Amino acid sequence: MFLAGLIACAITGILILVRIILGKTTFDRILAVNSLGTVIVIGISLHGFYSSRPEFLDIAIVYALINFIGTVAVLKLFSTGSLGGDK
Amino acid sequence: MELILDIFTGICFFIGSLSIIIGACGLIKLPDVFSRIHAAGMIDTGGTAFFILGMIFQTGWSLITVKLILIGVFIFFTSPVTSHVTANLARQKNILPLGKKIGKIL
Amino acid sequence: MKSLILFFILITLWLLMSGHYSVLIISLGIFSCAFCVYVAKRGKLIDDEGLPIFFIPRLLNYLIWLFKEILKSNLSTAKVIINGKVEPETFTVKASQVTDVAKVIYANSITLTPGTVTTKMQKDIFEVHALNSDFGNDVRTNEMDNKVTWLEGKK
Amino acid sequence: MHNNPILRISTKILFAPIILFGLYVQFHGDFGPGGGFQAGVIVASAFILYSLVFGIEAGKKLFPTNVNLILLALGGIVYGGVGIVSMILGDEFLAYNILGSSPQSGQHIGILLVEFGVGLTVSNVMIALFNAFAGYDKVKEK
Repeated sequence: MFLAGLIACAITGILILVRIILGKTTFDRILAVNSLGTVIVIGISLHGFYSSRPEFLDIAIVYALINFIGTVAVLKLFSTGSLGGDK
Repeated sequence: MELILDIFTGICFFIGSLSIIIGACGLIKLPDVFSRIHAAGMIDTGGTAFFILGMIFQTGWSLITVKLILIGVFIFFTSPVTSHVTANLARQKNILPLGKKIGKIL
Repeated sequence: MKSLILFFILITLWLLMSGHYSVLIISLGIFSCAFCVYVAKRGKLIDDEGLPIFFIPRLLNYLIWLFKEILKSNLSTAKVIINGKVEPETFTVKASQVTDVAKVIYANSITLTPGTVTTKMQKDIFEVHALNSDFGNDVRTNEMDNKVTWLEGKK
Repeated sequence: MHNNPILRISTKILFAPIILFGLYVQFHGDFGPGGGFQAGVIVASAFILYSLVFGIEAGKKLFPTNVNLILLALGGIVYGGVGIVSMILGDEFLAYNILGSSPQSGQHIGILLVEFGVGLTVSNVMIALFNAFAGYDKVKEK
């Protein structure tokens, strides 16, 4: 059952990678990378249950956190040209 | 009892898998950034909610459940923020959405 | 006063996450929570925006309604993606909330239901992008707006 | 980016819980996956989020650069200090057994202190790196 969920996550990941490669604008790519991050968070928690080590959930929370902050940072860098400005 | 919980988990995982795969298809298929945000929102809400619900059925009431709920709350809290910021900055770069505009646009 | 409330929220979070209730770990937890409150106070983050507690009594009711909406619109979005018939539209709506926090909750609720996204905010006017006219009508009927105003409870 | 109310209010709400989660990972390093390195990165990420949203000047006001550099060095000193204390007490470098009354409690105290030093250094190095990169274009303008 957990294996089936993991396979679904893998298929989704491959489909999202297609969008990252096709791209067109940078916003498309950032959006797709953010979705890929969410899928990986689900995948990490499922893998923790699959190998019966639910401590992996800590890592999933950390991944979700870094995913959020990374997306905000990349968006800011791309739109204003600097990380430190207060615009 | 175990069997019933397993069946519930299976149903939740099935709906969740369907939801994330349709969301990913939407990411490929839909025409522009603003439409694709809806598909990404489907992955973030439908997919995560059902997968986490399924895992909660497996653990029962324990401290692991708290962490699962924390992941869910965190994703539900940050997903609209990133979606909005992406859309907002795309609008600031003067990318206009496809389709019709009703009334005056900001 | 607000710092004390934040401290109690954080210590509850710590006890729920930890699962090890020895004296050493709990005292480290109290130290950690005090450090968090100190840093948050230094950064001027503890105010009505950083700790919005005034709507917690009505939150559960609203969340149940919101989840129902999310499920419904997930289903409709899936249908639209499978059919492939997208007629996107952009329009503006007016938010009737008083505080910034309630406006943010309204904008986030619009974004959280797939099919509608808030693309710009200018004071109390939101620009919304919808996947087709059904989703657009859902926002234009102002049902969600009224719910959030009720959640805010200042009118 | 603090003109955008959505980003500003989410940062204000998330800031304290992120730091608390970082410290939780720090002090539960010996029960699950975690420890000094990850905890340092999480704590630093909270400060980085603050600097991203409110601007780097506000970030430096919240966490001054001189305090940052002192704590950066202090982490290394704590790490080395634990080793040297165990050498003074008559054992090898970083042998924790001698620190407590029994070998087990000694190891517990030793691991906790060493991890604390690692976490302190990693978080401060992260913040210093971010400040260096984010302040780069301002230096060039002058």
